[in-house]
Amino acid sequence: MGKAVKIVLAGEGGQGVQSVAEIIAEAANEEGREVLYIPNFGVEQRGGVSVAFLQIGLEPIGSPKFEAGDIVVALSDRAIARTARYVGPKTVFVYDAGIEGADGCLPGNAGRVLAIPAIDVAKRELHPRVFNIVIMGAVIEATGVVPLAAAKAAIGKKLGYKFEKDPSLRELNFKAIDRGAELVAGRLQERGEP
Amino acid sequence: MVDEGAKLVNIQPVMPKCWRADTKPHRFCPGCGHGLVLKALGEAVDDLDIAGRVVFGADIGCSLLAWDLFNLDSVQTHHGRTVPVITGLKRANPDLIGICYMGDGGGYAIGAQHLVGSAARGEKITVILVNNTQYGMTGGQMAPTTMPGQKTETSPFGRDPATTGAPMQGPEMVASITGEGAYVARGTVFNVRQLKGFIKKALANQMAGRGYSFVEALSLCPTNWRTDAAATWNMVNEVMPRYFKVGELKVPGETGGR
Amino acid sequence: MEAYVGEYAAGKSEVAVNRALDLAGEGRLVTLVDLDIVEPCYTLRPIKHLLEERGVCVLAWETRQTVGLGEAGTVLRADARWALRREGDVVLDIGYGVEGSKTLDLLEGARTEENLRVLAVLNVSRPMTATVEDLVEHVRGMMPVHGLVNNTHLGDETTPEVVQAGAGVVEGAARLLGLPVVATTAVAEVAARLGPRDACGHPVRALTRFMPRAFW
Amino acid sequence: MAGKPIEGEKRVFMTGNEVVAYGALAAEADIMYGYPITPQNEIMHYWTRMVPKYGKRFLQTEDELSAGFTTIGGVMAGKKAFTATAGPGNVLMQEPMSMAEAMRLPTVSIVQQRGGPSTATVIYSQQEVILTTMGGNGEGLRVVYSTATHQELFDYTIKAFNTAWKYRFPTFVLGDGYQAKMRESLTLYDPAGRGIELVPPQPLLGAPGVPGVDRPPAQYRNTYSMEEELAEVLAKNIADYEAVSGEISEWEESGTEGADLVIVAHGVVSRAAKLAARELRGEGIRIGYFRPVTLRPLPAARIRELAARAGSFLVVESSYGQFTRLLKEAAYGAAARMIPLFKPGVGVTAEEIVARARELLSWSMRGQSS
Repeated sequence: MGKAVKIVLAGEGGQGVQSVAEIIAEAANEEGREVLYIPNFGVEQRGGVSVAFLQIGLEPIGSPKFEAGDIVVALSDRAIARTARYVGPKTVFVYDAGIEGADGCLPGNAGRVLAIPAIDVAKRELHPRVFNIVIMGAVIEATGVVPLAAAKAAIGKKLGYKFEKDPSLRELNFKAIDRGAELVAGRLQERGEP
Repeated sequence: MVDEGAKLVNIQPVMPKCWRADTKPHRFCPGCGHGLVLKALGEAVDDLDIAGRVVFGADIGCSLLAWDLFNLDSVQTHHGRTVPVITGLKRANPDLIGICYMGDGGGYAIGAQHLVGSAARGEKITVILVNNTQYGMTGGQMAPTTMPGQKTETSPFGRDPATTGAPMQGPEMVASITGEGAYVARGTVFNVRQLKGFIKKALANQMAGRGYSFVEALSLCPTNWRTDAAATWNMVNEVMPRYFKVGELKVPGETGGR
Repeated sequence: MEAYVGEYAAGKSEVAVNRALDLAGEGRLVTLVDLDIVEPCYTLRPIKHLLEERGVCVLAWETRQTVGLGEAGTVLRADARWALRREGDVVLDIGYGVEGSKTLDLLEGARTEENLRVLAVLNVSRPMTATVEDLVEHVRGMMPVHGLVNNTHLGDETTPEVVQAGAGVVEGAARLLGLPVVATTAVAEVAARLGPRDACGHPVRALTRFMPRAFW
Repeated sequence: MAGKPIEGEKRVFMTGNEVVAYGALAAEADIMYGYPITPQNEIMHYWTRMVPKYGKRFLQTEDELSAGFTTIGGVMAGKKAFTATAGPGNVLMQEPMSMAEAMRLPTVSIVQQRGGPSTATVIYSQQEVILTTMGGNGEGLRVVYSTATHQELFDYTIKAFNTAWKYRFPTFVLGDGYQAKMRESLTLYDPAGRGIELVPPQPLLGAPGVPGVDRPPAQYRNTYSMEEELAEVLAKNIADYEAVSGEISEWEESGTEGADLVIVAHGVVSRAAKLAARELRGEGIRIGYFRPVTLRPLPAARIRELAARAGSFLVVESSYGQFTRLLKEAAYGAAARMIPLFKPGVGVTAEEIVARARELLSWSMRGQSS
């Protein structure tokens, strides 16, 4: 592989973007990948848009900062605006189809723009709380940074104590990953390979 | 045998055991109050027999002249930072007995945050703050303790409380922000025996690990007050007590203080 | 016994040092006392040995004997306190300060000593003491004062004209204050051109400059 | 109380602030003093969580002046004491560190640089280079390690304690907000397992015995009366510093042999510089990479050698020439030009460096052909 895959995840506080980034990062680390993860910080960490920056590759990661993400995921209207600066001609820009008024503010320079009904799917088919896991499935499918199984193992590690109390949660989360992956599967001609 | 007359001639002032003979005579101005406070402190250290455990911290200003006055481990710093230096030392090695010796400028102005912070946290240290109503070593400028109407180099027409505030009530402040185990008192060089008692109780309080201990000592600065002997004593005995009440403000185990 | 008082950088020390040397030159027993306790950066310390070689007894700290001069060090010597009890002539170099000649309170017997004359050294070239009114107010703030010294100068740029103009202003102040002008002082070259008396008739004293060598 | 915090070696994935806390633990630090400021807070957070388990101590002070001066008290008591700060806190920290310099005290400070001037951003910069290397009213007699990776944060936190206690100069680990907050993997280890000997601390005050009876009193001051007295103390400290500068200074370089252009960076920016140099070399371009690890003392001799041979240094930094100033001083008289790529207060990517280097290379090609 050449360069690391660069991922930007952004959403409102409570949407769980940092958890998603953390689980992907830990899964990749377990898989022996080089990982650099910066949770957003700064004044925005209180009440602002939460942004996670992830780089995953086979060689040590260079600068923590990058100009354009390979995939940029925005989960709210404010997140769309906030992440516009990380979008370049090669970027796959993913946003939730349920965001009202998203059409007017989508980045015009993205390589691909993809709306996925993650919120809707989570609400109707699964549980609103696993919305972020659906997103995680989509990101993993789109980037291929880790196998889905590794992501499931990482979730198991992180939420194991909850799964033990309520084994149905395990199924719910794993299903959410798979559904997320399905949402983007086949919709991207080429994807970053690890 | 030496005859009676010669004996009289050779009488020397008694020096506390924990003073260093080879750095005497000390370098304070004639009539300075520091010597009295430091003698009270030295005798308190002797009485408690703690020379092997004490670390003496001196601040800048005239108090720095005491950096090599004692036969005690000593460190001199500046701007009220003696309090955090001794705090850090005490936190790192609680077996030591930490003494901060400083002036009213360092304690109540430029280093006031250290006094407030350490008192509020109840550091197990002893702070002895000498109040001589102005900045001595820098040439007699106005201090937080300067009294209304008092002329200094920076209040040449007398301190005006309307624009520069009233004399700082240090022990009162410390008493109000410290917890149960604190010992707070204000002594005066006019009554060295009482002052020594306060300092001893303050050190004993630290040794018992009860809490913060703070003694303000009303002191003399004839050099910057430009006072002769009579006027100097009048200042510390009559004028200063109008603004600064002498006595114990907080004694562990006693409610309400005195 | 003479005490020289005056504003910051009025030239008190220069006048006092020269006075002490003049008296010593006459074979008299002279003690010079350093009482600059506010901003003692120009003090007698560095030239103490030089003055002692010329027969003046100097009561001043030497820098190496002090501690903490980083913060200026208003350290009064114990023997200075008893200076007025000494035999012979005593010349006091008193620092400036808001309490003016109250510094004399630090000396035992200063307020009862009949022979002590307090002389205000005035430099009309200093902005805060430039007019008759300024001088009157300035000297009144330092009372008691027994006489005035016109030490008007502009450092190396001093000319006889500058000194003469100063003499006029000091004379005006002296009349309002009811005090005598004891002398006009000037560096030797200027003093030579002024002659034995200035335009107002004050005796002229020649000065040798020492203080530029006396920093810390 | 638990045994060793780190047994053997352990691969972990964590934030830089966590790494520092573990590094201090591995170095057998005894006590931390600190005051909250972003982005170093988690060093305190993790340290305080480990305190009871490993018998360590912590004090939250009233400000950074106090954090620095209590650290001074801690080392004088003979404990491995450290503090951490950033930005405006680092400004206040310079007053105690001046005293540490004056008294030759082995304090260890971690600095996680944030944007400046003033409170600016809490995110990142390399704008505390001059402050950390030369801050205070002294001569910069201190050691500053500028780290680039989490592995280095761990390695140099351990090393900082050893350097401080061995040479008795205040020692700093200069990180930044990126390093503080980002996560990456590294190997934690027990220093003994790698043959690293920890320098034991010694009490400066409160040593056994009654002063004046069993031993002379230990007396320290930071004030002198005479110029000469001060000059003597300074001359000794400066001579000591000069004498050990060579053995303390460290650097990293690659491809400098025969390279006309050398990319020079420090800290986290050196990651991008290294990558950029590698990419260009992959295309057959002769380009060097140089990175001082110690900003004080700088590897001045090596910098001079390189500057005498190379045509240009492309100096990349997240500040407006602070690092370049240090380089220029070291390289004074050498021929190399110092070409800036300054991005004060923001990160630098490898792509930007590559682009700038290509620009320079094409100019020099044109220069040769005309």
